[in-house]
Amino acid sequence: MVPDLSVDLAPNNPRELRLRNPVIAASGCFGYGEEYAGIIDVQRLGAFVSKGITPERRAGNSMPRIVETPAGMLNAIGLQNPGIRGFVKKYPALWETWTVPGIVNISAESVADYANMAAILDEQPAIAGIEINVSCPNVARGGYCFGWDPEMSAEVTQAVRSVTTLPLIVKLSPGASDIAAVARAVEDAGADAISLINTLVGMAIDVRRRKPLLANQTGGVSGPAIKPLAVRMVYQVAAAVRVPVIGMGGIMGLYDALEFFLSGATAVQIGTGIFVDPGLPIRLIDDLRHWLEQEGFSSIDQIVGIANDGFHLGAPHVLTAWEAAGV
Amino acid sequence: MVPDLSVDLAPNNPRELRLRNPVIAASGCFGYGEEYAGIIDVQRLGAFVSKGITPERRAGNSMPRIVETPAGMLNAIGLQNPGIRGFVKKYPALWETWTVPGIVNISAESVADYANMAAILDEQPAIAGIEINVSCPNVARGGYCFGWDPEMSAEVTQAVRSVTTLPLIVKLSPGASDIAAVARAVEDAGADAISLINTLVGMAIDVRRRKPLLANQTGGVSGPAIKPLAVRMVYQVAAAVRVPVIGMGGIMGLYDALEFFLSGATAVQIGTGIFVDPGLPIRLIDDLRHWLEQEGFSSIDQIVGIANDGFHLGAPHVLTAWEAAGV
Amino acid sequence: MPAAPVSMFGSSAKEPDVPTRTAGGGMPGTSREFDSEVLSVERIMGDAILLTVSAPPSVVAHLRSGQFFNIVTRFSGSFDPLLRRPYSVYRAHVETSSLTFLVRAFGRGSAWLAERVPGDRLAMLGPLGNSFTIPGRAQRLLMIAGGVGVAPLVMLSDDAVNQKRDVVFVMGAADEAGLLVPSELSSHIEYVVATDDGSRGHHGLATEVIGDYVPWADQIYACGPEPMYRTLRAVVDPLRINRRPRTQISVERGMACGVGACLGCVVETTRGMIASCVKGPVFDLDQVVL
Amino acid sequence: MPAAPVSMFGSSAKEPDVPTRTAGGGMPGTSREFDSEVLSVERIMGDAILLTVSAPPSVVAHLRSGQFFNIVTRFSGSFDPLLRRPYSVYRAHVETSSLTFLVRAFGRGSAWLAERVPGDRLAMLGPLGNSFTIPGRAQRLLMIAGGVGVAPLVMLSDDAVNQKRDVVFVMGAADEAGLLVPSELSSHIEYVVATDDGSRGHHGLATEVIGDYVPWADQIYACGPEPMYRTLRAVVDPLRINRRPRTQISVERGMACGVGACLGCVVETTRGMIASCVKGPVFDLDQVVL
Ligand SMILES: Cc1cc2nc3c(=O)[nH]c(=O)nc-3n(C[C@H](O)[C@H](O)[C@H](O)COP(=O)(O)OP(=O)(O)OC[C@H]3O[C@@H](n4cnc5c(N)ncnc54)[C@H](O)[C@@H]3O)c2cc1C
Ligand SMILES: Cc1cc2nc3c(=O)[nH]c(=O)nc-3n(C[C@H](O)[C@H](O)[C@H](O)COP(=O)(O)OP(=O)(O)OC[C@H]3O[C@@H](n4cnc5c(N)ncnc54)[C@H](O)[C@@H]3O)c2cc1C
Ligand SMILES: Cc1cc2nc3c(=O)[nH]c(=O)nc-3n(C[C@H](O)[C@H](O)[C@H](O)COP(=O)(O)O)c2cc1C
Ligand SMILES: Cc1cc2nc3c(=O)[nH]c(=O)nc-3n(C[C@H](O)[C@H](O)[C@H](O)COP(=O)(O)O)c2cc1C
Ligand code: FES
Ligand code: FES
Repeated sequence: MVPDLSVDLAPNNPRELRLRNPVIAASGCFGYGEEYAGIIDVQRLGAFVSKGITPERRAGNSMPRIVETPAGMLNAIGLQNPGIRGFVKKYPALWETWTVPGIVNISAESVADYANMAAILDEQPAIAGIEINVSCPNVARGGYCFGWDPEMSAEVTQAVRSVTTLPLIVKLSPGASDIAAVARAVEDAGADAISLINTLVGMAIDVRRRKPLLANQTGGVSGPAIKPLAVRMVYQVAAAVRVPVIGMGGIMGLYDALEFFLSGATAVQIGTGIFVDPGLPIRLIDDLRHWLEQEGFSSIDQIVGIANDGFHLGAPHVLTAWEAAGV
Repeated sequence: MVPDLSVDLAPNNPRELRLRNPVIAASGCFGYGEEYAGIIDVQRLGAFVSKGITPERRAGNSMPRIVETPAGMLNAIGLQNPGIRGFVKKYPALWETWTVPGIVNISAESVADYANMAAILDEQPAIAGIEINVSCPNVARGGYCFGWDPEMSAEVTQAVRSVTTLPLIVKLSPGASDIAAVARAVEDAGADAISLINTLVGMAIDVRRRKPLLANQTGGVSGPAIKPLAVRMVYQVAAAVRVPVIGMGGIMGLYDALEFFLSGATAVQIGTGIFVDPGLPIRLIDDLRHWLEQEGFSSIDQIVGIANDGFHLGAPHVLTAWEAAGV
Repeated sequence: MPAAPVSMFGSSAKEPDVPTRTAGGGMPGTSREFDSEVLSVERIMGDAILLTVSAPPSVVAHLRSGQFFNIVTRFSGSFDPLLRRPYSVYRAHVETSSLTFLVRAFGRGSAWLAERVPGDRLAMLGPLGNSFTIPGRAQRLLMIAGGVGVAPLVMLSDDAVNQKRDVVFVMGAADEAGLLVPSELSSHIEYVVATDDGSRGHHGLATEVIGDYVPWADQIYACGPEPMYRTLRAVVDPLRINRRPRTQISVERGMACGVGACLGCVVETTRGMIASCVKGPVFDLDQVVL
Repeated sequence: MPAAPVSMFGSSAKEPDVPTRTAGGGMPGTSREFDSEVLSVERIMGDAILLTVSAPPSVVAHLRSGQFFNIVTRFSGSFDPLLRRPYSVYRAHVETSSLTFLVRAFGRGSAWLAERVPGDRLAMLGPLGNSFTIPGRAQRLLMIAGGVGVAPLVMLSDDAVNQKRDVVFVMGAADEAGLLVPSELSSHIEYVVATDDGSRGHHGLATEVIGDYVPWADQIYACGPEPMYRTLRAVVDPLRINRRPRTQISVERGMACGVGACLGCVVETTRGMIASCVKGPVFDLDQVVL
């Protein structure tokens, strides 16, 4: 029997977010779905997430915007995008002609702006769901990142929830010290699902020019380098909430994806991996089905979280040693 | 003229922490100084930091304790060490016969335990300084990590400061959302210097056994993978404090070390890099001198922080875009 | 010795139980991703190589000068260096269904490429980007190459000669060893060289010798480092009449995706921030903010 | 084309302006870190290779069976895979000042090693660890190898034959192809084999054929996967008299440093948690908690 790969990412929402398979192209790494059209069969994806949309159109940051780092990369694109109005003028109509679900990622600097964008999206056709990017500075709180604080994250979630019935994914920031607390807060505030992790704030110095390599000083680290951090946070969050968790961070192949599923992710997103290996997401769908069959599972649900038996909050050099005979 | 590599890591402390060069072997990666004796010329190092010492002796965690990750590694040694009493019985006497300064790294689960250890060390000969590892769970606060919170970090620092005049380095945890706030707090509490970053909490799943690979579930991520995060935090902290900053995280060669110096580090530590390339720290001393000479600098001080013109707090996908002609 | 059942290296391992392809390898046939075989590696221009690889006939047939390929420059068991590197096509060979790239061994990726031997496999993505164009009425073409920037101009000059245009090809390099040997260019081309150390040709920059050719030229093409374009503009602009001749340049930007999805490779133009991997790498110099 | 002055790949680059050595290369002469040259690569035991590399005479001369080297298994421009891999010495050749390792191509590091060709350079750290010992009064030696665990026992058996001891060498593998060919062992050795699929020798595990030899043996040596040691203990213990013969095993642990500094490779013993890279990899089976 061919294993069932379908998943529902919004089981509590009557509008549902049912995907044929749990492989999603991540925000900022797949444009608006058309960029990879000539290269892979986009319609076979479980879903894709748009580049982050903002209230107004943005030209993005100065160059350079990307730097390679060990087994990873730093980006500071600066959310170059046509703005919510530019977005709705073009993409909903295009997406309507497709079978693959399109999710819209939104970023803003105030709670009201998040809600305004969500209200606009609620009226559009062919939008499968909204992903709220809370890794943004809250101008009302002096630029402190929404996603580092449970209350501010919940506030955004609630505001968006109150203006739309669309499936709502909240995408957490790995900069939060206690990411499980943020996850619980946004679940309580009405998130249908939680996705993580966004990039981590990093920097690289140009030794020759003696200043930061990125024009924007800092950027977000993604790729294989961050995988162990992402797996830990997904494991930790999955142990803390009941809504579906969507895992990402450094997925480059089947075994990486399985680490996330076994940790408790219902679906996975792929970002940097697509840049490096565009065929990866489609191959992953086939490899997942093959692996489930080989291991005797009849559906992807059966492996979600089976490596997760609760998370022990702790720092790296914890004092939970197993005391043996001596040293 | 041969450039001057010497640095003082405790300019505010009469006991001083003067090093002949700014290259230090990091805690947990260099044993107690004797392990690498047959392999490199340990006495040429600027200093070395001992494995983390705890109030009681510890057998450490079950195996496996290490896992390789992309361009990095995860460790969960669990602080296997002879305890403070076992330590003082053996090492101060040994270190007294050496010219290289030895710094003792201490870990504990309560403020009182930190202070007790520091009081014992204060009386020992041949101890050049104490490095406080605040990446430990505070049992009095339900296991929440000392280092994630400015106040708890300051409390530990103050308690240690009050019992010893030894040069005091506080080693920050990268798990803090606002690491600059922690840095300012420990500076105010009497730290002579600040070192960072410790490892980040990560996890890897054994897909075959369907459980976490490390017996301890989580471990600390180190190595090149974390370098962009470490450089960012060093840059950020150096912009926030006046005491010397000691940078580390993924240093594998001259250019990596220069990224930290230019960001504002007065000295660097090398951990994982020593495992992979034991000759690295000694080679780095020579390469640093050579590079300074070639670039026309007469001392290492002249390059500290020259790439740092203030840190802009912000999340990776910040809304600080430079608005150009349009999109 | 055989691994203990609990082994440390599991998580970063390639999956051994499932059929896999080379990292970066794609579905053959369905896309611009393909695996190619290294056919030959030849030293050229001092520290560079000419790397010839197999490619599907359909790819080779439709290739245009200025287009490039994003190549994985690491062992398939490694994720570092992570990103593909873009390389312009130096020559396409329809007869042997192969492509030649000119790679200067400089950093991590190019050094890895320079170590390849015939028989090795490479993961390719391409052709990517737009291309140089030869306007129908442009008979006299001036091409200016800086270092390995010569690569796409070699293919362009081949095309131009085939189309019976007149080509003056100016190349600048650090020293004589860094110059392209004349035998690599069609004998119908006038080849002018400049070296920083004066070891051959003009002692100085390539842009210092083009003054005489600008009024002659109907169209200019350039490929080299960014400062060369600024100098070029300063030299050419005062010599232009009615903004003629125009100059097509190929810009170099760090890239992640190569297909317009990441917006990491943009060029600031008079029309805004444009992805150089899709709407470039070839731009009209007048439209680029340098 | 030449890099723009602001290039994206600066931070992860190797420093080009300063004299460097291969990643992992050390100060020659002052340490156990050295660069060696690959002298030959030969297929053996199905998917394994015999990798012979140059080594300083002083290293080769004092080497003992059971010792190992930590080898960098990546291109010098890459940091992934990061950690060195430990490999036991299969044979040391004093005449040619070289060492042979037996490497099974399995994961990322070993696959990279298996791709090496003569002339390539490898960064070595070693010799590391303790070694097997042959007690003076032990005349009859039983050796039990599981798969590539055969490596250190080959060197040990050479030594034993040189010291005129009697050796029974039992090897188990998945199938006939995975067995060591008898010509690799001294002709003075009695060689007994077992295969999981019965394609040669005993149909089953190596530990199933040793019953007859245990009472004969003065000392037992084993190297193989951890489950083999548990079985071995179960088989040998009931046959022992006064806790004789004793068994020396070589354990496999993931390693980071190889010198006792990280405590990542410990073995739980009756005396506590012991670093297997310094106080091992050879332990008395009685002292190990399995
Ligand atoms: C559209 C396009 C076409 C290209 N075509 C070619 C081509 O045909 N041939 C070719 O060789 N390259 C070409 N490049 C450049 C190529 O993609 C790589 O950037 C180059 O090979 C260096 O990569 P690396 O991995 O070796 O160096 P990295 O390890 O990425 O860089 C190491 C360091 O070297 C510096 N650096 C890199 N390259 C140079 C250089 N050439 N001169 C001076 N400093 C440098 C960087 O600033 C960095 O600090 C092209 C780039 C683009 C965008
Ligand atoms: C003291 C010591 C001596 C050693 N001597 C030798 C030796 O002489 N020859 C030798 O080939 N190896 C030897 N090893 C093992 C060697 O160090 C590596 O672990 C091995 O080559 C696999 O590394 P890798 O990078 O190829 O695999 P990795 O990429 O690190 O591992 C990939 C996956 O394969 C699994 N795996 C790794 N190796 C095996 C295996 N052999 N069988 C089944 N699964 C495996 C791991 O669990 C992991 O999931 C020794 C180890 C130690 C500690
Ligand atoms: C170039 C780039 C742009 C990104 N843009 C966005 C964005 O606009 N909104 C967002 O929520 N995440 C964005 N991300 C984060 C990714 O969606 C993803 O969370 C992160 O890269 C980790 O996954 P990965 O390691 O698979 O790339 C971006 C990442 C990259 C690399
Ligand atoms: C195996 C291992 C053990 C460590 N033990 C300690 C420790 O006991 N105390 C401490 O403060 N840091 C410890 N660290 C953290 C390092 O000192 C260092 O902060 C970190 O590894 C980042 O530097 P690196 O990337 O150069 O390794 C340990 C790191 C490793 C890899
Ligand atoms: S490289 Fe991604 S948009 Fe050009
Ligand atoms: S490998 Fe580090 S102590 Fe053994």
